[in-house]
Amino acid sequence: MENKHRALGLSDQQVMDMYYYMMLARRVDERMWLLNRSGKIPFVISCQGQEAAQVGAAFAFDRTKDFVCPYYRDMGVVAVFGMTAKDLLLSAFAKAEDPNSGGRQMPSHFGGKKYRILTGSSPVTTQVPHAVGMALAGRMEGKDLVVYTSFGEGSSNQGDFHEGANFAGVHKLPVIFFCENNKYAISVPLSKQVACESIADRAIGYGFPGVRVDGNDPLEVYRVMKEAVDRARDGLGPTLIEAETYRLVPHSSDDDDRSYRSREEVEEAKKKDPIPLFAQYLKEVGVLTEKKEREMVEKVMDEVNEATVYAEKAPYPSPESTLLHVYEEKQK
Amino acid sequence: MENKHRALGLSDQQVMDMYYYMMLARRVDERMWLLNRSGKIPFVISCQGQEAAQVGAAFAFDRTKDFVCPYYRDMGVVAVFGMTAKDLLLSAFAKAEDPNSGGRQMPSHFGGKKYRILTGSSPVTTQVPHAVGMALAGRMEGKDLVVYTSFGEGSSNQGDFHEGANFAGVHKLPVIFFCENNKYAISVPLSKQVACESIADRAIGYGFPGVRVDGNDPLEVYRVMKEAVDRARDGLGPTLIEAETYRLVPHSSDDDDRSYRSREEVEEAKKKDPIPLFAQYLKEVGVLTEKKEREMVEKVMDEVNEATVYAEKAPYPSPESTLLHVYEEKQK
Amino acid sequence: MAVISYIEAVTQALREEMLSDQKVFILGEDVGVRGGVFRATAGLYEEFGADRVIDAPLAESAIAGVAIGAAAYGMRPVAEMQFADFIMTAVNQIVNEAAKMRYRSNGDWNCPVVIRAPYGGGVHGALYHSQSIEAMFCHVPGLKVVAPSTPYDVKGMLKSAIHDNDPVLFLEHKRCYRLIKGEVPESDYTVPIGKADIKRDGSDLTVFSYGLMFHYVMQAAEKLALEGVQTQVVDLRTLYPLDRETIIAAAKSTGKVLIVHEDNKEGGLGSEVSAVIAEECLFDLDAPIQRLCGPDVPAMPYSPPMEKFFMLNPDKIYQAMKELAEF
Amino acid sequence: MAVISYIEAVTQALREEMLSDQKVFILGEDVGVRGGVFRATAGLYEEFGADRVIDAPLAESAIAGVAIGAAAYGMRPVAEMQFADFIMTAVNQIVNEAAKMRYRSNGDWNCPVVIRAPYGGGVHGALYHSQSIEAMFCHVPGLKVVAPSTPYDVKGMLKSAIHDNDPVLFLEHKRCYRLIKGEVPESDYTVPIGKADIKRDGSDLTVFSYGLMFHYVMQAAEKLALEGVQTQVVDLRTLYPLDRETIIAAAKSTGKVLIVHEDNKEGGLGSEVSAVIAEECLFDLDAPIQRLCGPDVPAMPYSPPMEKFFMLNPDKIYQAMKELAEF
Ligand SMILES: Cc1ncc(C[n+]2csc(CCOP(=O)(O)OP(=O)(O)O)c2C)c(N)n1
Ligand SMILES: Cc1ncc(C[n+]2csc(CCOP(=O)(O)OP(=O)(O)O)c2C)c(N)n1
Ligand SMILES: [Mg+2]
Ligand SMILES: [Mg+2]
Repeated sequence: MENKHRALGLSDQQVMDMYYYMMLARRVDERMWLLNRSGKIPFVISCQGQEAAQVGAAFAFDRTKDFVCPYYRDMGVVAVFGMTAKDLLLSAFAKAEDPNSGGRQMPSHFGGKKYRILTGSSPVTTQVPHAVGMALAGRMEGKDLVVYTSFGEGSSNQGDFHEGANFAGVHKLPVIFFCENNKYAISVPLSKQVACESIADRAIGYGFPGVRVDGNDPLEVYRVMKEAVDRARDGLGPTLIEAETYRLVPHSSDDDDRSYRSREEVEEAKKKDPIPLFAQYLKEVGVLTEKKEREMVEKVMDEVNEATVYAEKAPYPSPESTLLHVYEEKQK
Repeated sequence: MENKHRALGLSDQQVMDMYYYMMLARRVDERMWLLNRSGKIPFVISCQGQEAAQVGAAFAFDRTKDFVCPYYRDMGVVAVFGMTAKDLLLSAFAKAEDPNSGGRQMPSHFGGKKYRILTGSSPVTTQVPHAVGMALAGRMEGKDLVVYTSFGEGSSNQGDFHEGANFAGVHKLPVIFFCENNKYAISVPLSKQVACESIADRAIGYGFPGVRVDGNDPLEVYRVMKEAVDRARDGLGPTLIEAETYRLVPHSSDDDDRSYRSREEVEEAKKKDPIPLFAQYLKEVGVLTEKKEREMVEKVMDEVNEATVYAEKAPYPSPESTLLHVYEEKQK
Repeated sequence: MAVISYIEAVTQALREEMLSDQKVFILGEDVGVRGGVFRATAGLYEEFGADRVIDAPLAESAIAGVAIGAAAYGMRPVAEMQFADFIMTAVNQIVNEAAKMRYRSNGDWNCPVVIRAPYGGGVHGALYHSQSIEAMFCHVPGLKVVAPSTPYDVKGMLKSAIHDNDPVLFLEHKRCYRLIKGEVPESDYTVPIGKADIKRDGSDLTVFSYGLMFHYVMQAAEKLALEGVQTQVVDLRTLYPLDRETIIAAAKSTGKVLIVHEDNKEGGLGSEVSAVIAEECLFDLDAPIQRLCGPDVPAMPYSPPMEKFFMLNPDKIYQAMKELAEF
Repeated sequence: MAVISYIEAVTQALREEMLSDQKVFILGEDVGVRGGVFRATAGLYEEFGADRVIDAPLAESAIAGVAIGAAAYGMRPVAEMQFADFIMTAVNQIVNEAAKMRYRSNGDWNCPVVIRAPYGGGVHGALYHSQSIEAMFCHVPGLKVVAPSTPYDVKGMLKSAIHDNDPVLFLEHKRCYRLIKGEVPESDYTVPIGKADIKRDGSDLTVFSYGLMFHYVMQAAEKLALEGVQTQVVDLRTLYPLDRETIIAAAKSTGKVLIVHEDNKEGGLGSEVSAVIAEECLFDLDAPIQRLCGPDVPAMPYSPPMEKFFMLNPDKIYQAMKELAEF
């Protein structure tokens, strides 16, 4: 087995970290489904199946100076940028301490200045022009920061994707457009969303490179993303990267995916579940052992359990706090 | 000199008609500037320089069954579809009889059911999804109609262009997207609008062909457009065609183009003015003679003069008619 | 008469209109195979096929714009916005195109499109799946805005909207979908657009409302009746253009007016209702015109105590009605 | 004090703020080399360069969205919509993003963006270059909407808007650009957002207005004064959130209220002004609350007799004021 990660300049510790974040995202996500199904939280929307793409991508950024404008599935990305199991579960339970929104937004509407994550909303791809604006601002200020933004393949049909990408292309801004193509937009399959061969093909219309990559391989994603980030930091402008993935669970806790895709198809996709695949790679190159794996699973489960207990017990925001933060609260 | 038009299946009469429509559009346009500069009409927006692209394109359609959703410069297109000098001048003078809008809209906001021209507005590219909707409707009704829609290169950056083109691509609808690339969007040059090599490159992102053509050659435009229309009528879906043109006059009567482009550049472009170029071709292949040309100029000028006199004298809409046509007027 | 739910009324109206007119078709996100995320179009894809129940790409401006083009051609498209909150990306098509086509063409073209949008909160939908968006569109001449509150009105008004030769924004309160049930005749019927409906008679005060809040108002009115106070309840139903005649007559008849809506107060629909009354029957009033509305915050939060704080309920409404009655 | 035009006030405010704060920059269509189609940014490209006066690609949602991203980062972008009519394609970015960023992040992020938009008619602009778009945004908590009418207020409020830590929609009446001139101090000053301004005192009736109509109201008030009727004229200036205190006090002081705006009546800004008064000081009124507004048609036509019919003018306003005074 060839050691891919060293060739990419990633240390053993770094790939173990990658594996940790992938697992953390998966376990938090699974926990949220459990809590939902037992009636404890009203809503979940998942990252399951897309963790490799997300974590591989996030690792190519500099967490001390870059910004991310993620979409709702990006639990892997925000975990890498610092969001903890506790943060995520506080958000799932809509508690006051939730750093994303103080319980105001649905879970997975990520945001947190301290983590360099821009606050996001639900209408898809609105974050794309925001990312472009942050990149523009960074360049104006002479910073060498790069901005990450992501969206689904269905969402790449929105006007805001087009307008934002074009602006970035014209101004050669340091922003990476990351399309997580999981083949479905809720029930609508790729073939009814787009007629192009690949979402990456859209980049040519904006005058920058488009790259397609296997989203089940975090190292491949890291590789193409790193190249793009380096290019961006060198002033060479944006890149559109399309990661081919699959959403392993229904669209959200309100969805029933049996109405639009066969169980066989889902089972087939599970065979390419990136988490066991990456574990297998790590074992093959001798970085991961059974023991280390057990320890890591335990550590992650401890974090998730603690976070669940903490978040469940944590206080709600006060009803009257509904009235706060409409405008800047002026000292009176 | 090679006879290009016969090879394309165009008769001598047809190319003479093309020349007529090009000249008609130019002369009406020039008249409107004169009227504007003498204070008789408040506004003009021009087709000058783009007549070859427009007339060549329009000739590829079937005026008895196709629809057009033009943009404001398309005087050549609407002329081919039946709009007369009188119609156009009635609109310029904002008179009641104006078939476009009864004087309600600025000139060049074309529309007329009898001419199969959908009513248009000012916000750019809103007509693109409309054209797609008409094509969808036509197919639902089992008609073999094709829909033409056009826009400037700057406008191809609007979300509605992207969303409309994508919808048409997915549903393989019979609609042709015609981009009249005249190098400027008001003052903003192409290089500040897009970073792609060619607007036609955007088609790949929608899964249909994109073609670039010399917009100063009506026969070339006709050729690629005819091919696209035939494909569309055969059920093979949309095409994006980019015609390279140049706007020979300011953006509109409110613009002063000296602030953003040199006189040398404009003079250079005038050397490729498609109207004399086409006249030269027609003479070289022996279709046009000096005499015929004089006759045609006279005929066109008579039409324009008559139309001007008629339109200037024609009555305005009544003030109270402002209140009509908000909703269907119900028989009471 | 059969008792059906609010959302069944939507589905039935769509199905019957599709059966009776080939020109009626549906487009939107997930409306086909999935039958809509709320299941409003359940079964229609199976019955009418992919050509008449179109799963559109994820792009609201195109959904509206394509529907507008098809409507101008002569079809009767019914476009769905998956959540009303996402209609914002289609505002230009709706306001500048659909609503102005007839006017700008001097009556040459028209645009018989229906745009359905589930709005409103109380469903843990948070800031972006709970919005009341009506006020934005209740100022757009050329467009009609309706928001029925009962299955009977939903079915009858959706049919009227589809028959209408002008664009209609059809707002469905998503909390009502399965909560509200009601009788609907077996036979074909329509309910006219443009007419408010006095759904409860009373001589002590008049309450204007619509959507989910209408039902809360009715509950509060029943409670108040036990105390001998009789409330007249007007279901506005059509929000734009408003039925001025019914509003003025109702306000005059009791002299005490309360307007209740879930949406924020400032600039909400209640302001126009109030202004009509203040202009036309000020001297018939025995009390200031009251509005009871959502607070002026961007939208309702997700966290249960905050959502509850935001939302009106029968108790809060009862209090306001009682105070007004005692004024 | 220097006398400058309304549009010079815009340019001066932009220039001074760009000089004093490196974080202020401009983006929009044709704002650079061309200095704006109205020339509001004339000279700024030459003075501050292409990096701070950005000719953006033709896409309003991106112009708004990019500005929002830059503002969240900490810059102070001033985005221009070439005509207010075209803001419709950016509604989602303005309403769902800029206005909700602070709220949805629980105060973690904020969005100090200014969006300038020339609105209003009387310039042969027809349906799509004449619109009054304020009502659509005067119902959006988190956003501030201002529409000054004098050069003094334009300059002072545009500076306040740029200093504001929340998003501000800054509406400039395009007919005022060169028509209206006024005194402006040489020294630096600001005019607060949120305060209406009583620009004329009078005890017989109160007229609320803004923008071009404010000037027409002033003319009508002068004429009426010759007949001995004294009109109090309130320039609303900030349209959202409204200055309720000033509105209520002014309405009480005369007991007769007329609201005048160019925009359509139903659902226009006047309805909220009226509703506030009907709620807070009904018993202080001596006459019904009147609104004098544009007709409820999609937008003003191009043809001169129709544009004239649509637009209010000092005469029409004088008539309405006189009738109210005599009530
Ligand atoms: C503007 C807008 N329209 C509709 C929705 C509802 N919606 C949420 S997610 C989604 C599908 C998104 O699909 P895709 O972009 O492929 O991302 P995925 O969920 O598959 O990761 C839809 C339609 C939305 N959030 N925003
Ligand atoms: C949505 C929208 N934004 C802005 C404008 C103002 N505007 C009118 S034409 C124009 C430039 C269009 O350039 P292009 O698309 O290249 O077409 P051209 O005029 O060059 O033919 C602009 C900015 C508009 N009409 N619509
Ligand atoms: Mg997807
Ligand atoms: Mg151009």
